[in-house]
Amino acid sequence: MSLNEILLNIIFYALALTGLFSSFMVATSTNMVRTAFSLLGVLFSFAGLYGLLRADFLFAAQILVYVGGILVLIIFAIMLTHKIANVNLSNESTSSSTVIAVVCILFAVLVFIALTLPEYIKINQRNKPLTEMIGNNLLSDSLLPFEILSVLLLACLIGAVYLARKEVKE
Amino acid sequence: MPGIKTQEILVNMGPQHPSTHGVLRLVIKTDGELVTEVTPIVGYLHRCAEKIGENVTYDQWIPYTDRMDYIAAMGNNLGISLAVEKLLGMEAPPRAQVIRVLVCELNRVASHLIAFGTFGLDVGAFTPFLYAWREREMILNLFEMLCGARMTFNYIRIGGISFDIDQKFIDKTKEFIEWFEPRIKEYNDLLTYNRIFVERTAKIGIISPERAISYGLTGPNLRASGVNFDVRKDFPYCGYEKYQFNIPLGRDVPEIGAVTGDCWNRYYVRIEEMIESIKIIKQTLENIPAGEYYDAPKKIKPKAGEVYTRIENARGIVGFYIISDGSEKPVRAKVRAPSFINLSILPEIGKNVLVADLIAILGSIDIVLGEIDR
Amino acid sequence: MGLTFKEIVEKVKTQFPDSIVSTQEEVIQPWFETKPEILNKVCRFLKDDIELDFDFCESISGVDDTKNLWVVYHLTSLRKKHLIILKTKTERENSQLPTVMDIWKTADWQEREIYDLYGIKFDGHHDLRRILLPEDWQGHPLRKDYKFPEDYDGIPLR
Amino acid sequence: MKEFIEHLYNELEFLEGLPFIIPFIIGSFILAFIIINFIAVFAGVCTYIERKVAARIQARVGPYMVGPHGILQWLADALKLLFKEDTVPEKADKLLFKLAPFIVFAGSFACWVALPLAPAFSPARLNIGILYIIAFGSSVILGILMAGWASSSKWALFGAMRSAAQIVSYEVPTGLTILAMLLITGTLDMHNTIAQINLDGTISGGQSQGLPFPLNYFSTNADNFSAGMFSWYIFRYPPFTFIAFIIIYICALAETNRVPFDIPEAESELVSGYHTEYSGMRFSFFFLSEYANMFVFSAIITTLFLGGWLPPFNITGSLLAPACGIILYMLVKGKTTDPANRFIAFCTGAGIGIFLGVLSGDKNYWFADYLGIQSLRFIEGLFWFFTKSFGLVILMMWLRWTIPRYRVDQLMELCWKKLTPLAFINLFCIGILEWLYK
Repeated sequence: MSLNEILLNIIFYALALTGLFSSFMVATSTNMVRTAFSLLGVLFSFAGLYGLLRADFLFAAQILVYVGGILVLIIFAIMLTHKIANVNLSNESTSSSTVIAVVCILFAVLVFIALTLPEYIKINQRNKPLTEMIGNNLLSDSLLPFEILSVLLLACLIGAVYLARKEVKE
Repeated sequence: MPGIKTQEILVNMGPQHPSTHGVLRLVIKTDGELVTEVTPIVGYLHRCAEKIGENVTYDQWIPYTDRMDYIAAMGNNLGISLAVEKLLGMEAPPRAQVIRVLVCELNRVASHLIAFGTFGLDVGAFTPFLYAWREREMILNLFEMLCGARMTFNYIRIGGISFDIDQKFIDKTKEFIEWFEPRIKEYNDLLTYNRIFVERTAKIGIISPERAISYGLTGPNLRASGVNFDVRKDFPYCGYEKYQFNIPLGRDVPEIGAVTGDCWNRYYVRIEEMIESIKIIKQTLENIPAGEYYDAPKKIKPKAGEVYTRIENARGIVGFYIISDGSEKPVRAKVRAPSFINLSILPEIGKNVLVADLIAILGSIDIVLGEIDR
Repeated sequence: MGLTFKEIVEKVKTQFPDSIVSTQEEVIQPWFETKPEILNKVCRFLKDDIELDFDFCESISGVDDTKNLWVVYHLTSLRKKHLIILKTKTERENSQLPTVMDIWKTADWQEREIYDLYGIKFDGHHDLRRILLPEDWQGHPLRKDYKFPEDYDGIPLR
Repeated sequence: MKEFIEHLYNELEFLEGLPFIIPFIIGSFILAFIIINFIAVFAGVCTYIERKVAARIQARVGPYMVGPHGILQWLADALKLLFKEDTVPEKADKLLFKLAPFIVFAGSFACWVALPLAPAFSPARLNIGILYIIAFGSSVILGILMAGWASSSKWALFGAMRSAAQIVSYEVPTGLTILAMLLITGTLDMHNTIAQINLDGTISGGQSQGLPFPLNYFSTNADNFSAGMFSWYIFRYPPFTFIAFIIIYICALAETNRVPFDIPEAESELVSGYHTEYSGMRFSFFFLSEYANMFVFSAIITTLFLGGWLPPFNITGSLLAPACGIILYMLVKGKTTDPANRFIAFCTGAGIGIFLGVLSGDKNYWFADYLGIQSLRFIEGLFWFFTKSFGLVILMMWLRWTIPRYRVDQLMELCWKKLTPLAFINLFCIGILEWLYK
């Protein structure tokens, strides 16, 4: 193993551990806002993993969409719908047996997938940006699912606007 | 929506807060950015001025009146002096009368400059404040020349004024007017017709004339609602009837979207009042009669009786209600403080506005906490 | 233009024959005293009558003449440009007066101030709290028999 | 950056035998250290300039005591902040409270890495450059939300909510405008954006060919470096590129929380917004990141619109500009005492000079090549890049001290009802034009 690979391994394990630890915090923290901020760690470490796989576009998109968009919305929702003036905001529902069962099943599925995959998908040392490939793919092979998703999102948006309007009328 | 509840937060704005213009505390209930209720809590600067008034002689109380509306202290001096003069049944010499008008109007300009500057500050424009400060500094220099004090003058006394003015003062005042007149246009360019400023202030905190009268608003706040009432015109004192000046009133300005009685009009009435004050100052400078400037009895000991006088100060009507029992000290010395009464409308118009609007409204009312708490 | 003091008093007298306790004309600024029980009605009349039209309550002051507590109303008509001084008195102990808040909104804070400094309770006032002094202050300082306290919440004041 | 270290690695003999990764890591750390310190110093100098600009606008003198003309004031301020007590509110969420400033700072620090500062030099040349900058720029919001919430102060919370809502909203028109410009540039690589501008104003990497008449007339110089002002992307499709420039500049003001969009820290309403409870060094991190962000946005605009490190005009123009300016200044000097008029005269003169220079069709290179020293290009590029970006930063300061503040709903209205549709239309028009000229 060359020094280069060792370094990459170190970075990989560091990112993976951060991701795991943050995920653990997300699951166990009783403070809702802290949970949301732990999610930040998860998303960032996954973005790092994408970066390590040289999927640069995914890396940026992960941060842009999940960190800059969705996570902010989650935190907003938490802050707006709870007693934001009260710092001791907590998540009372601790893990029950069903949750543990579901988590165990999901984990088993993951292990199964990991074991049954024929081999590690080789990361070719591309220097070509991934953006073009993704773009071409989105507008050719995956066009239909992409458009269906867009329509779904549009429906969500309209629904959200409708719900928000109703409140104003009252 | 029934499912989602947003919580109302109770926020203490003040006593230490950048935009409360002193030690004012506003307890505001907010629903998100919306203010649903505002309760002003005053009294942090209470210095028992009225109680002190009952324990000192008439002369000795004048410096205390300085400390009420410390931004426009000349008017307070004038008010108490006029009240006691009325009790004594005397009048100040003509020269003193003219000089009183002169300094009061200068002080009104200085006070409106502060109102203009701090209002800009409240809506986020920092620079006009310093421009206002620059011009006000010149007026304060004039006052310093006059009586040595820059804010708490103790200049207008019972029976006249404490120091005569000289030619140098007149020249300097003329110099100031020459400098100041073009500045108004500068203010208008910089702030008054600035689009963001107009959007922030027009149609915000509208006070209807009926409501303004009912709440006892006076001064620019009342006139911005379109009510033509100015003590200087309607119940003249100190010879104000001799001077030519207009009473600026609030009005609808469709070009920019301002309506009578909104924050923009309250602001703009002050700008126009500065122009009118400058007119009066020019007229006083033209003919200052020669003669005595101070003529009071050795011992100020009015007969038993009571008197209520009012004058138009920068923030509205300052009334002095003095009851004498024939001794050297008044039995009751009550001040009608315009800021105190103007502020009482805030809970009414500060409802269901955004936090930023509340600040704009508070700024447009232009209060002085020294006067509210006395 | 406006009405004189005599005319105003005359109008009030015809409306409420026994409302006026006394009038003082031989002073610098004439005033009349009214009974506290019908103060509210008199004020309402002063405001609503077209000729009187006292729409502007300029100042409400408390006065202590060591025997009684007085409340003095300085009323102005912005349209008619005339003014009137109206007084009413109450006992030192259990002093009570009707509020005029429903007639002039400005009475809200001014009455609170009088309550704060003189201890006169205004019946019907919606929010009669101290305004200038701290809420837990003892006594009403502008009364002539007020004793200056030695301390406030354990803080020596002298 | 990597190329630079590679170059050193090959040149320096004592590094032989070491695997390349070690000098690469060390070099990266050194670079990171330099950049962090540079940001700190840059922000410090910015505060000094901001105060001087403010003072000039407000008829004051400004800082004057520390150093000649107060030039070291920022250092004194920094020292003061260093020695201030680092207070943490009793009811605060201690961990998040302490973490927040670093997240905010890390966000804006990360953006600096991808900026194309000079020809063949940006700290990290990423082929997703601009996407990367936007992504990390948006992560600043989280730090702000964290700060606001952890402070356990209502004012801070208000400020944080406002700030987050504002930044998220304004990212929409920003993104659309950048998208429109990307249609023209055809690359996400910030470095390539500039490098691909050809000598005749065409773009080699992307799709655009030449400039529309009559702009192409002025831009026929012999080298990328003296391609002239009109090869910049802002002059590509007037007026749409102008509109794009204005939209993105407004958005930059909003995203960096500057006046007239400084509602998150509106001192007359929210005391100081999300950093109300912070003091000492932690406060200064917010401060640093604000100025760093201002520069990052200006740099993006510079790169996308103002030709990055390219000089605005050729040698004739650059010599004629000050010359004409001084001549006109001297002519006017005797007639007016108003410094503003004199300044206007100088600017007019400079403008005439530039125009003459452009008209002359001078084929000469600018300063560096004129002297025949190629390596000077690096410094020259740096100079132009910083001049342009800094010009935009100073414009932000100028605006700050001139206009009042928007209200929160007006700000949202401006974003969603005006800027976003305009950006959409603009995107559409630029797309059509790009398709026509392809």
